[in-house]
Amino acid sequence: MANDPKAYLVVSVLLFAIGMAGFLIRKNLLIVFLSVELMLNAGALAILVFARLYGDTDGHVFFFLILALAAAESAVGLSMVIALYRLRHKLDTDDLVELRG
Amino acid sequence: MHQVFFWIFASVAVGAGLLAITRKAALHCALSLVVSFVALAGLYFQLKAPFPGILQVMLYAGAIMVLVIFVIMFLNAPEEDPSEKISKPGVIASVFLLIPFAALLIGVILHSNLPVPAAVAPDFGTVASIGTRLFGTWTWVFEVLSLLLLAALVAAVLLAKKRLD
Amino acid sequence: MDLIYPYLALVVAASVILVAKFRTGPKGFAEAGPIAAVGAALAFGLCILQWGKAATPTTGFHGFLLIDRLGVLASALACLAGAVTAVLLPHHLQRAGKDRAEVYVLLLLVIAGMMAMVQTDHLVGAFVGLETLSVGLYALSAALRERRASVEAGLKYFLTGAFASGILVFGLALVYGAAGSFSLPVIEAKLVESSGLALAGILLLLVGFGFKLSAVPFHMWAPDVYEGAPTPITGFMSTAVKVVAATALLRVLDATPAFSGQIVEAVGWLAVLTVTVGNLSALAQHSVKRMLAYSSIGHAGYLFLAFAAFLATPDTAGFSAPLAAVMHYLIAYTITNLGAFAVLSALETADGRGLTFADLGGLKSRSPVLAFTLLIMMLSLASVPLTAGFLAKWNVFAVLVERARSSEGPFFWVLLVALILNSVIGLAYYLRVISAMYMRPAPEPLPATSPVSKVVMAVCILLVIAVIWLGAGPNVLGMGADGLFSIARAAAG
Amino acid sequence: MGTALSLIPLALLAGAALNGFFSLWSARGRSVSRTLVHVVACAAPLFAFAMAIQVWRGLGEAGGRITTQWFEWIAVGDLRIGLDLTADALTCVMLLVITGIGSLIHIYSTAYMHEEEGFARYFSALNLFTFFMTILVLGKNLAVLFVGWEGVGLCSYLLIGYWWKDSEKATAGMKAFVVNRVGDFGFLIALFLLWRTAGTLDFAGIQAYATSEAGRATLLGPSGILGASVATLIGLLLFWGATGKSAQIPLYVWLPDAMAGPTPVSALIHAATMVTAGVYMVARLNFLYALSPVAQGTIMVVAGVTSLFAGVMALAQTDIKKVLAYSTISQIGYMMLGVGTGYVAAGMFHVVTHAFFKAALFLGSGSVIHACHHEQDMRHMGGLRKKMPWTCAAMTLSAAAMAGVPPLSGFFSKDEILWRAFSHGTMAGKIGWLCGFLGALLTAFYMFRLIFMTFGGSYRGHAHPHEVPKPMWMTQGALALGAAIVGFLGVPHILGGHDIFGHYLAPIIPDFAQPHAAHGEHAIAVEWSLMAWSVVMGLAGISAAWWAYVKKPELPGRVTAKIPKLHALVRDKFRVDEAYTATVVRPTESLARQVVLRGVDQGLIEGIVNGLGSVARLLGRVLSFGQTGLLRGYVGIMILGALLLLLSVLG
Repeated sequence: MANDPKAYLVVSVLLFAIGMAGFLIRKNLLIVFLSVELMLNAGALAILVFARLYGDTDGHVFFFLILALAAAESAVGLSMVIALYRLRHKLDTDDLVELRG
Repeated sequence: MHQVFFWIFASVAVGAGLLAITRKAALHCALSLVVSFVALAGLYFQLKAPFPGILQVMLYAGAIMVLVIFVIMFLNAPEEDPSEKISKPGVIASVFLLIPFAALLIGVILHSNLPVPAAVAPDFGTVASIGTRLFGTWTWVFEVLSLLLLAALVAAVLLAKKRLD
Repeated sequence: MDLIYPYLALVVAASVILVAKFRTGPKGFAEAGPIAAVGAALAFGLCILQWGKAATPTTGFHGFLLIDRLGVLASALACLAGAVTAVLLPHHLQRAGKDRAEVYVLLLLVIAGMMAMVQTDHLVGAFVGLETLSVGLYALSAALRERRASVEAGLKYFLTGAFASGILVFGLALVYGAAGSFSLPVIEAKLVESSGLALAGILLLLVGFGFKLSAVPFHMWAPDVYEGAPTPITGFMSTAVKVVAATALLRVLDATPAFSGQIVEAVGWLAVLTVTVGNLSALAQHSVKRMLAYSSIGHAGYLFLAFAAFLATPDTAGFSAPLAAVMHYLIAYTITNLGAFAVLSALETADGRGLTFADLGGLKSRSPVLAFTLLIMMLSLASVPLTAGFLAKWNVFAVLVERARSSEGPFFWVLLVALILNSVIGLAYYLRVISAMYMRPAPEPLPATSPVSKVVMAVCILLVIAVIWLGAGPNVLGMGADGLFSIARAAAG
Repeated sequence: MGTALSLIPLALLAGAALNGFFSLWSARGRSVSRTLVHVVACAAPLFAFAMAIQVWRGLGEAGGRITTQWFEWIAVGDLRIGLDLTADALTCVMLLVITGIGSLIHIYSTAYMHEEEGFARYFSALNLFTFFMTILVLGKNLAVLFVGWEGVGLCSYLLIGYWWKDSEKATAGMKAFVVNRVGDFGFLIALFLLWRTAGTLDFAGIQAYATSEAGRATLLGPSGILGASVATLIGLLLFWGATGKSAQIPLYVWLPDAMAGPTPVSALIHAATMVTAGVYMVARLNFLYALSPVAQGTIMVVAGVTSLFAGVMALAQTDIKKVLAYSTISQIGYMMLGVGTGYVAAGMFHVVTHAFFKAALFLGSGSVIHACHHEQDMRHMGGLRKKMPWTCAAMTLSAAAMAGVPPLSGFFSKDEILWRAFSHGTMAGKIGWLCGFLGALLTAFYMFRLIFMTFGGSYRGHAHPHEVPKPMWMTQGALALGAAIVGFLGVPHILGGHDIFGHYLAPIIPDFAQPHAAHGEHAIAVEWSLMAWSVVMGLAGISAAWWAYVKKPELPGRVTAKIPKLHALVRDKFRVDEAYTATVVRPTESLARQVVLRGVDQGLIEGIVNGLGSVARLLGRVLSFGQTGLLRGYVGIMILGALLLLLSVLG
């Protein structure tokens, strides 16, 4: 690894923060959903960096698990989005305010 | 050379990531994210993790994101949707919360004593090594993971099937 | 192989339902509920059978599966909660006009995920278990997908939960970076001195688990989701999830003693915030279900108070009193809250409108058994003496007093005062339920409830007996007021 | 003997359970025989009374203490608390009062509640209450006492709210419960302090600790709070709890409202037994109070002021039960004053005599209310002497006993208290005595005001009063007879008596000594003159009442007209409720109370609901800050929390 591993980690933190920002600035459910993927990938990148540092394959296995998790979450999340769309024909998080107080 | 590729991949990943949450149309966002993920795959290759890199391109950018894009194209109404707008208070909150947050984490990382990168075995990051590990020592986690995927499958059926009852 | 019998019971039951559902097709499959209940009850029994052997922890699957008493106890509670939920669900779904066998499959898988989460000392093992239960619960919250509230609850839970998962993954990454392994024993051996990277990682893990435990300020989702989800599922979420999340968090905290001193105050303040916000908000609610949602946040706060004591207690050989207090509290709280939600779910009307306090009016004559059950459960939640809840809170109190006296500074006295004041506040809103049932006239017109099945009644009565016996009963067959403590103590050993 | 001890509470519990079952039965629409319910309800306390007598008689040969262990109840670390019962002389006194007078009140209730619906539920709660009361006095340790303490509170709450259709009554129950919780708060802290200090909650253990050298040193040592010693701190916190249960200043406010319950309930709970729980507790822990003159002094002053203050408020009430309610507060003040002096036999004696005459008065007032068709205002009574001769006789006798007319019981018990307070040798003792002494005048006045307004003159109401059924007048007669003669148990030495009661309790009082020994012969002279003075005050009060309400009935009206403001102030109970609203209720209690109230009904406690409603709404707003349903807000708060967490720990 020619670069300082810390540089990779900084990239990972930046992606993580961008993912979080997506939650704060967007109302579209699907884009919020994309932000989750961004956050997960940030974590995955950090793990791969550390796996490289320690020469440890466990990190790679965990990456595989994150991938599977992302797939599972997208399946559930998208079907919920569809269920909502059937009811409301809207994909706006600001519309999810029936429960509050 | 390595250095140059790192900067290219890193800036593309971050830049496309930023676009992914700021573009107006959901479809554009998703496509930006795919770009970001491909750039990330490049970083993974640099980290001597070829198999995760391939998975990233094939499964993440390829399969999962395609699913998302499908849904976006199915559901998104063609006309301008107010939900596409960016929330101003959200931007302000992001600036005030996330810049310190990121700075804090970056500070922690920069001040940490990371180990010197270990010399790695030649099969590090290959399908064989990961597969052996996953189906060798990590069988239990793999079993639980299969429950997770089954649960996701059943959940998708429960939620999205049109005529269930 | 015998280590995974409880899992087998759950998975086999789930498979049976799935296959049978395929065969019956759109006609529906009415036996799904009973099968799921039997499966969960069987898993509960198998966990109990493991108790004796688990005195000496055994591992399987290359060390990924760990059978110790802490994990067995938490698993048993999760199975118990699941079995009760499976009994309550058919009534609830039928009233909504739905017959959804998939719900039971998910429930069983969620329980299996919960067990996997606590029966391991590997962070990734716990994480995958956590995600299994999360994914299942997102869908269960939205199970009544024709109801806007249910779908909204599911989506809110999903989005905030995915956010918390992201934080958890990043925290795992940082801890991995500091220790070079995901295995808790290795982490404990490696992280002998504090490092910023590991500390940040542990804090992010705390946020992730705090989310599942609905600790303030990571609790915002909880009232909405609890209100919108089908009531039996809410009962399940507010009990089983807390049990396993608390147990897993305890394992993490236990493996990082080098950081205890640094995070104890933060955890303590989280606890104070959680009890106060939970209890005060509960005061202001109109809906009983939402009130119970806030009450469960308050109870998470009591758990966090015990966590603070746990962190401040020097690591010694033998059992840890705060850990025992947490487990004791979880047992009592699980049984009590399940009882409360059982009554709530039995009383709900077909339109899914939330129950208000007025709807409870005159319940004592409309349904004496349900009223009495709710009375006992409210007393136990308010930790009135002679109930299980009293002993549990007494235990938390005792460990805090112990800490307050042996530590420098007033910090634990502050926690103690928070505990006492909030217990007094708590009484006010639990009493409100009792007064509605026993003092107020029935609402006009009477809400249209459907008749409650005998099985649900029997479950209510059993839970009442359990609450009283665990709070005041003699130690028979290892259970009872004293037995409960020895169980918690053994689990903490 | 241990069996008899266990049977006392168990019999009552069985009665409660049986009647509870009947109640459920009848709620299902099935008919339940009234006679059966009555037999069960009365048999339980009567049987308990028989067992109590047996325990009392067996006490001597058992060495003054009978103990029985049920099972280990709490085992938390080094703290092991058994559900154990014990009886000594003090317990026996309480037991006999609770079960004896309790039995009579149960019998009275069978007639009084004759027309009511849900009588099985009523008797179930009444039995349960008696059960908890016996647990309270039988507890071998403070934890068991606390179980009884909470239990009686709960039953009181159920019984006050017995007529739950009447929202005001339901609220009164709630008020009693909430005010008591405020007291319990202090009690619980004291409990934990005591446990941490002495390492045990057993009375015997605490006593052994308090008398050991090391324990004494710790208890007398500084507690670190406002310079008080540990014993003072614990003592004051316990007394805080006692003010709640025993209706002393400042937590007395619930008792007058609690009179909303059925009258026999008032007689049993709010006169004879539960309200004396605080007195019993202080007496039980007298060895602890002996170590803290500050706590003792506080008790004497608070108790003395309470007795005077409540007496003044009783003066201006027109509701017959309210008069009795305030008089109860005042009399408990005397009891507290008695136990506060350290010579607990004085206070306990008043507990006994008061149980008789106050129960008789309450039952009598119940009979009057019953006869006048639920009229409680004395201005619409009068002339009942001829219509209800038995009730009149019983009430007059009891009132005389309470007013301290010799040789009725109240004379001996009150006199003993005042004398002990006077000769306590402290400023607090003197203040307590002065208040109590002035209170004696008031007692006599307001009691006979009640008697004259109710039974004297001619009838001013519209009902057709008649004598009450036999079980009712006979029980109140029995109690009045008791009120007349029970005083002879405590005839002091200077009157040629032997103070049987005092000697009976001697084993539980560490320094049982007559002040004569300390003060010499002139103390006897003091005792004589105090006694005479009290008698004069009592008679003066009675005469004043006679003069004002019989001789010149127009006088009170003239006085009222002359000093309207003062009278209004007194009638409005010194506006204490209002003051509470402004000071205590709002900041502390309001949260709890308001929601309780809102849950029960709107607009129940006069004038405060609106104010408190907005407080709770405001609070709800503040706390649901951000609970807007908006996902972005939720995530934002999570991020903020995570950021603060990281900053606080890493920073």
